[in-house]
Amino acid sequence: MHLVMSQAAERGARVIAGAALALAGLVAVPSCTVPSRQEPGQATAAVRDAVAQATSAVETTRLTLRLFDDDRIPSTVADTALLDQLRVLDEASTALTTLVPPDDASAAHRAASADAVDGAVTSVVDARAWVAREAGGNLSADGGVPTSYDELASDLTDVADGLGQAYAEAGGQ
Amino acid sequence: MTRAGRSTRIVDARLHLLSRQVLDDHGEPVAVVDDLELVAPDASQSPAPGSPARIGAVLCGPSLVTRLFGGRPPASRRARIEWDDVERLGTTLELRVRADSLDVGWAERWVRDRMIGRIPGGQHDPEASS
Amino acid sequence: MILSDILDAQVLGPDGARLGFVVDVRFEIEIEVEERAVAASEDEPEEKQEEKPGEKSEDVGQATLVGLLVSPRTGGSFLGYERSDVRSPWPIAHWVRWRHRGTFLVPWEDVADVRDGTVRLAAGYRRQDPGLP
Amino acid sequence: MKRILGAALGILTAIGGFVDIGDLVTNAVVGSRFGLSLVWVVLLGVVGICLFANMSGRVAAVSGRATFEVIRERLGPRAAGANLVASFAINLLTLTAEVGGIALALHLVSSVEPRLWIPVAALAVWLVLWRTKFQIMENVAGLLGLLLIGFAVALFLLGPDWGELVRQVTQPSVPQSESPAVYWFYAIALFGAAMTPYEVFFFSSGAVEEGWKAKDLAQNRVNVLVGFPLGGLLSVAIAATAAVVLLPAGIEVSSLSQIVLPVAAAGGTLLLAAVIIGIFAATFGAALETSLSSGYTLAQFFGWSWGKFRRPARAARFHLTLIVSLVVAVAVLMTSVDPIAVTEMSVVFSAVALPLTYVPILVVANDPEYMGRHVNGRVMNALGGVYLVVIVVAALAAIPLMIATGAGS
Repeated sequence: MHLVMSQAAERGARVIAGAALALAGLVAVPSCTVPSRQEPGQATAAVRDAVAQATSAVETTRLTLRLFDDDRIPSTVADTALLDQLRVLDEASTALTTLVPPDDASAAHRAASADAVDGAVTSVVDARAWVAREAGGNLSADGGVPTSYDELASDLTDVADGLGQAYAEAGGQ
Repeated sequence: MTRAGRSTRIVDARLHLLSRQVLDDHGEPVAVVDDLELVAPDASQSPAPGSPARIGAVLCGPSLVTRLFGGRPPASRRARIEWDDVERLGTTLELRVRADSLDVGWAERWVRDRMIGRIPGGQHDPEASS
Repeated sequence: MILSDILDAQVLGPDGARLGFVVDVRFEIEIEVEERAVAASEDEPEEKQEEKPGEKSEDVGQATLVGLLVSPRTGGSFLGYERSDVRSPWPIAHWVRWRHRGTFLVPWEDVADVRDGTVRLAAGYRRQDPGLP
Repeated sequence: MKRILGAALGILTAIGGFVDIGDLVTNAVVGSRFGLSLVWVVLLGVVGICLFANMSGRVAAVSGRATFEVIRERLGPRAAGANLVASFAINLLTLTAEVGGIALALHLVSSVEPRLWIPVAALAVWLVLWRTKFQIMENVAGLLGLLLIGFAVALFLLGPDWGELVRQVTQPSVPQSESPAVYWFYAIALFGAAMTPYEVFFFSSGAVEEGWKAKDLAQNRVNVLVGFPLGGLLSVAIAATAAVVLLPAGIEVSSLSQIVLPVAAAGGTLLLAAVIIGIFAATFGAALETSLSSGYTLAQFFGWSWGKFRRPARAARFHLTLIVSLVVAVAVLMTSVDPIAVTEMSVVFSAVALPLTYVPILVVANDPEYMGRHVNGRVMNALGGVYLVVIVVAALAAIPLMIATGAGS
């Protein structure tokens, strides 16, 4: 605290400089994306983090679709929620693609997880198209969009299972 | 019924004057006391050490910069409020004049006349019933 | 001269000994008070026991420089505890007071010289009680 | 009703502190990751902010001095200047987040890209600051913000296992999936949000705007005791709905759209609509609170004329500050930065701002020159002292924890 004013000029300047430094340090702190890690154990942990993120996105999608199918949320909210999940999946996918696996085991984990995340992206994109069509869009079955909620739901269950498996292989419980 | 009297009060500059809010005669904030100018009793010159001295003016604005970062403002650049304009001393310094009549109010007036006053509604009274 | 020429300056005795720093500067201000009778109907009866700002019209007169407050330890102070009789909250008040033990008041007449952030006191300078009346 | 309206200042202040856009999401993140094991922090924060907001409101009512005037007067230009830099940074970061948050809330109901809403939101905020009477502003934003009560309603409709929830609250523990450092990072983020300095700047300046006097001290108490506990309640309700619906599904909250899903699951479209209006009003109110706070702090530090009760031309530099702050916020948002990530940065500045804000309030609340016979009592001082220690510890721990945990990721 600043009760002592003899070296006050110095100190005041130091406090301000400290705040500026803190800000600079903070900007340097990476946001919540998973950085590429080098140690084998760390690489596998990074894969796990990314898969957990993707799982959360898929679960959010399932919940959103269920609520939309029950007429509990309007299409705008569903659309925004799904769009946000695509962003999360994008982050997870970036984390996986930028990771440099240090050994064969983590390379295998990464490849399996990347496939599972890709599958998740496809499902969420489908889900969004389905929501758009239910809301009165011009998409038909010819556009490759699933026609029923049940079809989508079972799709998502498969994707979630795939992610669960990738997570388990990478040492998660 | 009125009673008049004369008394004196002892104040310490840092405790009771510096960094206190200065209000004009309508209670509108004008500035903060950033420094004080000391003069000899006849107000003509700077007092010699040890010989009688009094407060000639309250300094604001540029004096804050020099108090923060050292140095001293040249006498010509000081934003002054004459001590004679001070009417009351409490948790604030109350003046007997309007903010608009003071030199230290130039920045406020500049922003008012060039910017805020020109935006439609700048003279609108928010407390009016409309 | 401006106040910050003196404030925070180092204080030297007549022999050049370091005595401390100027932590504050004391003034005596002339006040002309004009008290008016208070209207009987106040919104809160207890308020009458207090000094109400509106009841008095003061007029601040000349402010004469009385002396310098010199603290041997630190160049400054604060939070308004030193020299007043406010004692709470206890830990902060106590700490500030402890930092400022040994503070004394030197009359302005006993100042010989002020230059470049240093105040030199005249021979035979007086040390007075720093308490505010 | 009149009582509630009389407490509008406290309610709006608390909404800005507890359920602004950053905290809406943080609360849900906490619920979805830690269940209710951090509710004790919210309680701690509610008591702390009640204590200091009460003091700052009392100082403002009795002496007419708002909090940053007191800070400047007691700490002098340098320490107060350091506080100004930190507080202003917090204000600006939060304001940026809120303007983005208004756009996010509008995105939820319109599917129009948030970037297009941002200038509209900023303009709307400015128009309210420019034209509207202070009391109307706080009543509308405060009362509509109360629609967030929908989260509490949703919690009841969800019919959770109350025994389990109570157990999580009363016997808090770090979940196995999380590290203690992350747990404590979120504890400090929640505490910092509850005690964030712009609340007392806004509350005390609002008291001056409303012209409180010593006889209005009862009103001060009502505002504090209604507003902040209500804010805390909303914050816990949001965490609880996330804990009940999202935690079991393995969902980690990262966006605003996720936090309304439990509400829809419990109450359907109608409750959802109420909550979205509440979110809109709360972020809008927080934008008003933070932009005004940036004007209040700057004007009070430099002694400029300030206040919404004056004609804008009679507080020219104050209104110029509001305009510049909003322009900066929009400019920052146009770089596509995530508004919610922006608020996390403000935790760092709290380390400087919290102690330098609350020490002067405590000291001046004891000064008879300001307070006359309304100085603090012993209990108030004892509690205030304890909280100062907590504040300093939290402030010091904030930055290392933030770096160690990568901001809780």
